[in-house]
Amino acid sequence: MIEYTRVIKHETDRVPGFGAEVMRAPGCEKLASCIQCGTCSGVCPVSIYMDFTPRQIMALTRADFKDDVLRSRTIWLCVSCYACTTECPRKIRITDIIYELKQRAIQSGYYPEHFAVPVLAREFTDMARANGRITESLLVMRMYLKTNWLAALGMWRLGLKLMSTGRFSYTPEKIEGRAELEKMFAAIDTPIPDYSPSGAPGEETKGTQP
Amino acid sequence: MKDEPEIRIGFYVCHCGTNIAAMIDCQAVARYAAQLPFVAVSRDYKYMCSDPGQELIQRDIKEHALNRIVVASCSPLLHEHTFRNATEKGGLNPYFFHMVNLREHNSWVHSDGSKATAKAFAQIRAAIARVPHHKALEVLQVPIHPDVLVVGGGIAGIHAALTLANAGKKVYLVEREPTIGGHMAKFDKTFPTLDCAACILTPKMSQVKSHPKITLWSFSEVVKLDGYVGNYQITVKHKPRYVNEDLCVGCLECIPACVFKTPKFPDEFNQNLGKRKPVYIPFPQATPQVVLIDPEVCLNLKTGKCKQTCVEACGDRQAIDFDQRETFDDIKVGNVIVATGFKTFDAHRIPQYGYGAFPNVFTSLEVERMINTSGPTSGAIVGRDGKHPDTVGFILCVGSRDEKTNKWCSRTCCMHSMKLAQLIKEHCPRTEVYIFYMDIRAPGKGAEEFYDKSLRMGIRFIRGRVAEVTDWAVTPEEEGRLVVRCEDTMAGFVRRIPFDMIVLAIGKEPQADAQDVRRLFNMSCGTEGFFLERHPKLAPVSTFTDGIFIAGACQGPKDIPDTVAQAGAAAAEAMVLIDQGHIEIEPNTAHISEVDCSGCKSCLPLCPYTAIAFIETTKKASINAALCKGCGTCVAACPSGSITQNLFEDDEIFSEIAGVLAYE
Amino acid sequence: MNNEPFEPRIVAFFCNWCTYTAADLAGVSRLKYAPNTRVIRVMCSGRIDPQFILTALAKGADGVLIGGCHPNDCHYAEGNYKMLRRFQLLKRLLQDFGVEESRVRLEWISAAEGDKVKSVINEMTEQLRALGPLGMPAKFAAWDQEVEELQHQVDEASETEAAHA
Amino acid sequence: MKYAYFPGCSLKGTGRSYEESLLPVMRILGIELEELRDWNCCGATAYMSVDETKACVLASRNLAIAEKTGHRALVTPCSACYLVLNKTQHYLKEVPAISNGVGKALGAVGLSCHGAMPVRHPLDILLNEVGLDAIKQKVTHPLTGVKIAPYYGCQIVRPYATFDNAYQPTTLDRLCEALGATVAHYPLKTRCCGGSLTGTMPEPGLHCAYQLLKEAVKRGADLLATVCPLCQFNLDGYHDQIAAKWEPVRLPTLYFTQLMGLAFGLAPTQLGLQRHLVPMKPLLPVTA
Repeated sequence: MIEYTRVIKHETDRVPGFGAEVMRAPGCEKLASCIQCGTCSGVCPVSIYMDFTPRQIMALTRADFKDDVLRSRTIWLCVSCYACTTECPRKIRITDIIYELKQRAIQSGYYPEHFAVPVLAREFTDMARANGRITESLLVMRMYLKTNWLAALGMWRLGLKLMSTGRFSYTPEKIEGRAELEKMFAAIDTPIPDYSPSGAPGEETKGTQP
Repeated sequence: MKDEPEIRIGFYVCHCGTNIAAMIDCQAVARYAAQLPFVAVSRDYKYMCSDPGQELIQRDIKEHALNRIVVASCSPLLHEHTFRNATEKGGLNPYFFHMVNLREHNSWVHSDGSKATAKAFAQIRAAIARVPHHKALEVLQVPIHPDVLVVGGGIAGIHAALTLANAGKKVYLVEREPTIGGHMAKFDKTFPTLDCAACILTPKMSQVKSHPKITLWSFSEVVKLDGYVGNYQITVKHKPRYVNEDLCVGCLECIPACVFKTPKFPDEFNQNLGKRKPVYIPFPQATPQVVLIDPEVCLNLKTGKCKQTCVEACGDRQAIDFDQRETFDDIKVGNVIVATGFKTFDAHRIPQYGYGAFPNVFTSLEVERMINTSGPTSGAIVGRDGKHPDTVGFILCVGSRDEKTNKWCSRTCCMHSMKLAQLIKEHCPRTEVYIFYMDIRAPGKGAEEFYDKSLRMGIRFIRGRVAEVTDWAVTPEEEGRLVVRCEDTMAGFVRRIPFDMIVLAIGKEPQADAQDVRRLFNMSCGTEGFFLERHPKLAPVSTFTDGIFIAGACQGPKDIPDTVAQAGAAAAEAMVLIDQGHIEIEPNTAHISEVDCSGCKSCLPLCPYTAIAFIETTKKASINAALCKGCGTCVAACPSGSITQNLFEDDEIFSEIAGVLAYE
Repeated sequence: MNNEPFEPRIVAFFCNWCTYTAADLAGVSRLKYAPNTRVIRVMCSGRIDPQFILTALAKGADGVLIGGCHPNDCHYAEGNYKMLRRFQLLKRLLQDFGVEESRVRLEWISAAEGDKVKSVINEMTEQLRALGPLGMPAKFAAWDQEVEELQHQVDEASETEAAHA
Repeated sequence: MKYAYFPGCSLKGTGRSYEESLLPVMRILGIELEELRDWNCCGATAYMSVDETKACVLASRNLAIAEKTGHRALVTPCSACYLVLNKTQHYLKEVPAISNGVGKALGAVGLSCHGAMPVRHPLDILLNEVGLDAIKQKVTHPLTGVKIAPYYGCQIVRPYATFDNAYQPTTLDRLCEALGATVAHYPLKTRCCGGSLTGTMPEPGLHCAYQLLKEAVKRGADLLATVCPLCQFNLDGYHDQIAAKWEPVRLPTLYFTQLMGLAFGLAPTQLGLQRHLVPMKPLLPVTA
């Protein structure tokens, strides 16, 4: 018996409006003019590790295949090197679109439990918010503990070297204005960022509607 | 208006199918107009510009004794003429008509029906307030000088000049390079038929030179244009070529005689791939067959110290003239055809593709010269390292379809690259040729077949825009070669392919001085910098200035067949005016009421056409209607209000202002 | 005034060759912009008499937009410069009248810049919405009334004078 | 010349040798860097993946503090900080949704940010304000005979940098030449070092670092010059793992400021060179 490896996608696999929603986020509006030329994939330094190439992510997003996009490994592999954004002939800010997709994936829990990238991102934001600064050594330790503490064991040699060269910090860096920072965040605490989708998609008039 | 009969306005609002009616309630507009002062008839109709629509106006004029017509439809730039004609056919002076732009300025640009309809009310109220002030005007007629100036001697200019000359019209053809022929003269073969460019072009070039009706001025530029349609005065500058064109017989004996024994200066015609001497002819079939001397490198012109062996070789023909200076000619023509062509994209602007950094990266035009048997390599494809490439990669859309450089498609780089690829395959069938493309654009006669032929010849097509050309090797076979990195979007993975030669299919741009040329000939440019046609579909070779036509790639990228078709069209448009013998011009000129003029002379310096004269005997200003072009600047500036502009009288505009504001 | 937002009325004078054509282009390109502007076509921005602008404001416009060709691009060589000179003088006058600077605007818009027509009109509409109505007609009415009252006083005074005589 | 200075978290941790070399070198050239009072994390790329507005809030608190100093520009040596602070400036101008949120957050603590303070990289200051001639004058121990692979990394040239070409940057090349060194042709000068992936997804992350090192070795470079703490860490810290997975490509990676310090005659320990895991002593005759 031969198992099938390709699937036929049905309209029910799409989440209509997903692409349009992504395009309303800052920096993402130009996705509509993607011509699928593949420059982004060609310049991407980590594309070989991706399940979908960046170009395919653009196509899937625009076509509303929310599940495939948010479950894809590609978005977590993006290292924010901005090569795609700089080279895109349509000036699409691909890196910013990937950020947007990461945010959506984190908000709706679309990633494996011990997946390091989102865990690091979460730990990073928690530490930045609590202390005002990042202490890399402690951040990485926390990430390993939450994802794969065995891996941390594998890093002991590097850790020791960092300690011996004075690059490993044992105590967290903290700013004085922590209360001030918390007050700032509290002022805008909303679970999901609101990009106020004004009007129907494709509506060009801004603020002139009744 | 006192002695005139009672004003009776006919008002018509056009649905334009659904173009207007879908956004604006046309029936409500007609009802609104019906109750405005002086309106005798108010109707809405599906298509006012159609014959029945125009007949409706004519019938109403008779049946309802109308004496003013207002049509609310599209832009006056499109159909004002149509409705003026209808008004005239109905028995009224055509200038008793006024038009309201409900489509371009309203229904197409708004998305709220009730607000659009309210705006329409204001627009038509203005027109209905304005039109009673309209006066009967006579059309002005201007004679057309029968001669034509053609600017640019590429295939477009050559074809336009020959068409006109064969019809018996006198033509001046001005070309700024030392020879006519343009880009086409550099091509080896032409797609999709692969006929040799020189074989089809050079006969036309020599026809130009020998045609009794054509004056060919090469190495010359238009520096000044005055006048108006039918009566242009033009100044042409002839640059010194240090060779007397009338005395040179094109024997070329001066070239081997030059004190520089070997050619050592970059040869522009061969894209700097070859070398030439200070005294040279761009290419063997150059027209006119006259040599020229490059003052930048000629020993005699630079230092004054040279044995002048060229003069010796010329002998008693005495064609070489080191004292030659710029000269000027003044001519009069009725029409001008601008065919100034394009510039190729500078591949240095995309450093990722390594042009200038890696010796074996070439532009498509360089390869075009290389593959030409009379070119710098006598037809051989060789890299700058002297080796014949086993693998050649063509990168398409270099400087095209890219928002960081040029947004537009070059329209020819797919076909051009396929042509070069086929020629390389023909020259050396073992060569592996790849074409990296985003979309293959092969419209037009024979083009799809040409694409199919390329595929069958084994040219490999990879759909993906190349990310980078690099000398970063990761496998042994990549060492020392140029590696293309790109996503093969059809296969769905990123590939690295090593090449011996990369060819960049460079895009087309407006000429570097397109803005100066545009100002010189009073034309407009589109956002991308190509000259703007009057209407993209219906007036593709006309400009907004009467008597100035455009043809070829100066209007936008195009291939040779389209260029020749446009050149023929431009010649035909010029001939229409010439054979009419005169042109009717809009009577929107200004005139001065002598009684009211205080003789303050404020208006005199304002007129760019020196149409206003001060009459010493009466101490009053006076406008020459033949010179006035109807801008109205003097009208706005006249302190005594004694200048009036037809069609734009103060009363008319004031009532329009009141009209647009009368509706809440 | 009910709860509807204030909708400013803008009178626009566009030159035939550049800005009017650009507005046509905006239409052909189906760009969407605020419906608050009414366009009056002139052949050249040089034809625009400052009186046109003042009349528009006096008759109830909340703003006036003037569109001409870019410098050096005038179809009539330099009409746009002539307009610019007048415009600078007019701005001072309007300042004295207490008319905010953003109510009268001069823009160079070439025949190719349909998108600029859209952005300028939208921007100006927003600005004028924020500024609120200009209300010149009411002011003129008040001024007229003042003059009438003065005239009345003068008439009365001369009548009494006449009676005394 | 005096500038406001934003070191960023790395320069207080794993990248402290960057700061240790930056400050004395700048002082020698007459530039004073005044550290922002109580600065906080810039937000970095990690925060961008969670919440863009909040990332911009973090960055804009720093910008607000910097604006209060009245200095002509804010100098930040870390590429990520440079990118995030610049990106925030752009977003504050271009994206109302974000500038409103930031305005609200800053307003809650009585701060404000006008987005008017230029954020610049020390390399930009050195090339465009100080000038190569002034730098050459301070060179007492030219790096003659040292072949350097100039490595810019991603975020100082993309996408917001204006001081160098995004595709073919040359500022670092010219600086190295001014120090007397030879510059290797290095086609990977703007390719990513692996960024934070070296920690989260080691294989792809280290593969990036491996490729960079391998090409530098192949091009005959003695060392890599870098401008970013994360690049330095990735290229310096993982040689064991790289050797285990692929092949040994041991090459030291120095901050450009350390190279300048050496050329200016400072001792290696004054420049934090002892903190690096791949020693560079045998390579640099001047430091002997």
